[in-house]
Amino acid sequence: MKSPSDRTSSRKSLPETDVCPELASLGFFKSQRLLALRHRGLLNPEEIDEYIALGGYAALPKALFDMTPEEIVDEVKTSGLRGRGGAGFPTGIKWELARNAESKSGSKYVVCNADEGDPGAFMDRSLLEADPHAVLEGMVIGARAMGASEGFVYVRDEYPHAVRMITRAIEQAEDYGLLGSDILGSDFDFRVSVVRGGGAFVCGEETALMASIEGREGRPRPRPPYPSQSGLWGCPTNINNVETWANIPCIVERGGEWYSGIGTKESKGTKIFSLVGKVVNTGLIEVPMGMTLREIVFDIGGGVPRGRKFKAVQSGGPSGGCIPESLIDLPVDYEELAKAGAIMGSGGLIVMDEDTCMVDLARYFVSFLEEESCGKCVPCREGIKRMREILTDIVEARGKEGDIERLEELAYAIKEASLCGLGKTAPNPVLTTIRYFRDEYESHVLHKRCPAKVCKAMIVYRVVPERCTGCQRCVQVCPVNAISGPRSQPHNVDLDKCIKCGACYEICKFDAIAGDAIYIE
Amino acid sequence: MNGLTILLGTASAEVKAKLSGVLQGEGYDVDSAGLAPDLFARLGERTLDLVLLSDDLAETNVLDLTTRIHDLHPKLPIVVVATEPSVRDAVEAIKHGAYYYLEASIPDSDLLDVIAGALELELELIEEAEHRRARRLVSFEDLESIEAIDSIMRRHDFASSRLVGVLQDIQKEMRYLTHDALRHVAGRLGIPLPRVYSVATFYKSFSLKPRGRHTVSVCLGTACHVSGGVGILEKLERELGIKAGETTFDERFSLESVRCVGCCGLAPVFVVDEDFHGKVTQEEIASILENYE
Amino acid sequence: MVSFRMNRRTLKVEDGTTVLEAARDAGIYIPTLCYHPALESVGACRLCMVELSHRGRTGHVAACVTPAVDGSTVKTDTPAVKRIRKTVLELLIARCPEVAILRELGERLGVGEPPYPLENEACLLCGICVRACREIVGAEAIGFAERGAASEVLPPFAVPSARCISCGTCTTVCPARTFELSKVDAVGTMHGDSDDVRTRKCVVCDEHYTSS
Amino acid sequence: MPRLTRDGLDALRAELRESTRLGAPGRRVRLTVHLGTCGLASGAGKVLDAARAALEERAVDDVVVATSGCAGLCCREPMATVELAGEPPVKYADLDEKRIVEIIDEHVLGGRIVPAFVLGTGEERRA
Repeated sequence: MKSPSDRTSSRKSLPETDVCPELASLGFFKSQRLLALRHRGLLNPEEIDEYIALGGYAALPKALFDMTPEEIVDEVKTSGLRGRGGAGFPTGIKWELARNAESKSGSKYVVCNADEGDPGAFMDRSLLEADPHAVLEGMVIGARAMGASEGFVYVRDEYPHAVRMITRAIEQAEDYGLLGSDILGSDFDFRVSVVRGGGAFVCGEETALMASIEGREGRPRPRPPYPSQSGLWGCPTNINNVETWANIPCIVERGGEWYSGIGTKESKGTKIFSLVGKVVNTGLIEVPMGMTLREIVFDIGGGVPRGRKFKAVQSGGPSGGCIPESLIDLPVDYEELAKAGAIMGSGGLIVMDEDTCMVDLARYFVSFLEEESCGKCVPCREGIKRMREILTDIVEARGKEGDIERLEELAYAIKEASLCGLGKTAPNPVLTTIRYFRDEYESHVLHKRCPAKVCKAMIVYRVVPERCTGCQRCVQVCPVNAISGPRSQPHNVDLDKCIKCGACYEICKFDAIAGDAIYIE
Repeated sequence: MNGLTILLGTASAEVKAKLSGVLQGEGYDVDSAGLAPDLFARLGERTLDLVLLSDDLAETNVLDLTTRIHDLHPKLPIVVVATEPSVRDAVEAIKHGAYYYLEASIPDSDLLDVIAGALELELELIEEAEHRRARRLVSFEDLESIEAIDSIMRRHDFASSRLVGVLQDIQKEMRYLTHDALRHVAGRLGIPLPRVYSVATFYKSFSLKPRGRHTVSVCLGTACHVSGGVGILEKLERELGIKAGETTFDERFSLESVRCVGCCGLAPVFVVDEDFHGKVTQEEIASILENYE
Repeated sequence: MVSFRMNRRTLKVEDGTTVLEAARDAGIYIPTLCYHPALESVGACRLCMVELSHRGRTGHVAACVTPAVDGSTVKTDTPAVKRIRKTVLELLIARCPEVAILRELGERLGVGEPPYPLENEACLLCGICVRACREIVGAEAIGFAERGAASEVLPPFAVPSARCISCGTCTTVCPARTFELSKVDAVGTMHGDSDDVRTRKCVVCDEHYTSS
Repeated sequence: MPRLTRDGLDALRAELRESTRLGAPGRRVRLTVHLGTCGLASGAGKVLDAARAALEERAVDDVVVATSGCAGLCCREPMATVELAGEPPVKYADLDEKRIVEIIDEHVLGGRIVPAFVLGTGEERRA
């Protein structure tokens, strides 16, 4: 196996160059800089040998033999790396707190948070599946820096493939003596086990996650005490996200100085985003901090498919917000996203086109959070429920004047008074959609119209007689026989029977010959 | 037979016949002794679950006997049956280590209630009692599942902190969590049952209701939501004739919505067991389902 | 010792004293529901929110779980604090419109009819009973089931628990008076109407005292 | 495998680099099928099976069939990379069982790239 640089230098021109473009020149790949994803596509995650051959586990001996724990912490501080799980707390400072914390029992723990909860984000899954040893190597280095002897990877049970990969990686690393006692003959002991989540979004929150590892229901508790002082079983505990851990070997190997040369003033390094939704190129991208949304959506993502109009990007999942087209030149880093009312979150970027109803989207996120609230504190449990009721009324054409203000009032109390991060950020999707798309809310509330033609209560499906070829495909897919008409003649939708499932619209829209003969008004 | 043995200490043939009849009728195995030495011999030679002492044993004070048995086997419940009851004796018997003191004339049903209660306290720990009760309540076939559950817990070193993992593995093996399974786990891991119940109802991946052979999970993550995931879910509901969270009558499919399966690049997505189906349309759903028997 | 400002006064308290305890000692009113002096505080009801400023940062915290910090400033009655408490109390009243203590608090805080459809729950989900049963009684017979808005306080499987000793502690600590304990014959009825606990008679005094 | 020391790890790395180098005996071509969850959902498992079967059928013994995690571009899954010793890797997209066999016959065995299915050639940019 050659190193990446060898491969590039050995390139020779192929006769087909004009037909076969270079990967690195393609829009999707051109602006990406792979760091956490440095081994993407190159290694078999089931073979530790491939990771080692590619230069893996090179940072570990350096951290074990050539650096003191303080020097490791300093290196991470110098790098400017911030937590990739969402809040963006400086990783080096977090490590320093855990390193300096005293443990009554002598134990300290490190945890890899792979409870990737944000719908629309899947970089943690992908990293664990594709490069589990990078995450493990980062954890061993962190454990050495903080003086921890035990670690946990807390991963969603919905990710069976990722669970298999990380479990296997741990076994192989143990066989090689890269985990366990006396690692590489250094006297340093560290063990890692996998804990599978039980299906609760709130367990991404640190105190809830720890409760879950301890075998209890994942209800957050107030902080202080912070996990760095009193975490798992009352011992100092450091929790970092998968992507954060995967960055560590690079920082140790190439230096914090080098790392801090990438990115913006306050946000260093690269960030992985999952670019999904109404965008041509969907996938995982890794770009330097500070790249604008325009570059991400249009240059890398290739813009919105089928000639639809770009409307907004949702960033940060249920805790994040919607960034409208007017802010498309926003450089993406922690600070700029926060200013726009969104958050970096774990890096989900969901592109919306004109067919997305922002009120429906807000209701979607609020219903999601209502189901995922642990129910412990009143503003989150009762407040989000009330928000969902109001938003449901609005999308089902029962909105009334004052609803928008009521949502804002609830949002204020939920944001200020909730116990944990879930509640404190829960109103963000509602607040940002009100902030940037207030006219859409007003249209729903005052005129009972859904401009994006999504809210079922306000739309009807009709056939355009001029475009209908009478192919009968919609007649066949209609589950309630609401569409009728003889072959080769324009069909008709019986509005009394129609349940607005959209099956006819779906099938007609993708039919190259007929075009959009079913439309929504 | 319920697998539990009671040692009956009485010199009276009448009492012996009456109590043995009642106990055996309830499924207990009854052994008896008429003299103190015999009683202690029995105590030494077999595993007992409870001692029922009548105060008619010759030459022996029932209170002293209680103390001696209690000292030897502090966890063995002792119930004293008094032919001549008195409040003072009752108090003394309890002080000497008896679990209960009752009148010989007590109705059979009350006697059985007391014994059932005593057996739960056999190991003093209520958790253990719950574990025992789970063992007692299950039928023969279920004893096999108890073994299976035990072997799952063994894989987790019987560590109470591994509760979530234990329940996940039980659910994977048995498709859902029975009340008995939860009781058994609580007893074995030494976790109060209410905590086990809280955990089992808090996490959405657990089901306390029977589930189908295949689980159909429709992703309703954001990318799937904006790409028609709800339409896919509704189509599946119509196709299977059940709502999300329900199981088909033939127990072939359970349908559920999940918050995000992390396969957003292929939205809309649904998952059958561990098979991901991406970029699906309502039209192809029926043919996908056909692959699962 | 910790010295900090509360409203316009300077308070000196022992290390580890919470803002709420400090306020109570100083006679400054902060409303609470899920707080109980004999139990571990969990910060669930969020009625005790106050404004805390420390080292140039200002935010809202729950007084019952926040230790007083030296040199900080706490304000218990800013317009923002009142606004938060109003919404929180309205949410609670809408959930449990029949619970007297909420109406009393409403009168004190000037909160009237909530602007939401009324439900008719008896339980505030403050968790005091659950904590009392665990921390004081040690029986741990009841716990939270489900989560979010579906949360409930229940014995396992919503059937009488062998762990319940029918002591009635939960009924006396409940701020909403959700629980009742009546002893009729061999049945002690607790916990609304959902959980009948059979009790056993004491052979000496003939009183029902514990679950069977 | 014995537990490694620092020197042992360095030696192992050097040994592995040599033994897994393309061009070494039995390692003329590396065919990597990218198997993330997205890839699997799009049928990458079937593509891998088809590739293995085709190579077996043709009794080829100098091709290393490998797998990797996600290749990043979910919408173009399943993807595979063909790397001939001494040449830049070629990434193919939108594959199915039939296309991978065609790629094996043309590119892996014949050395001729199949432009119709090519996503791009060469490496991704790494930081």
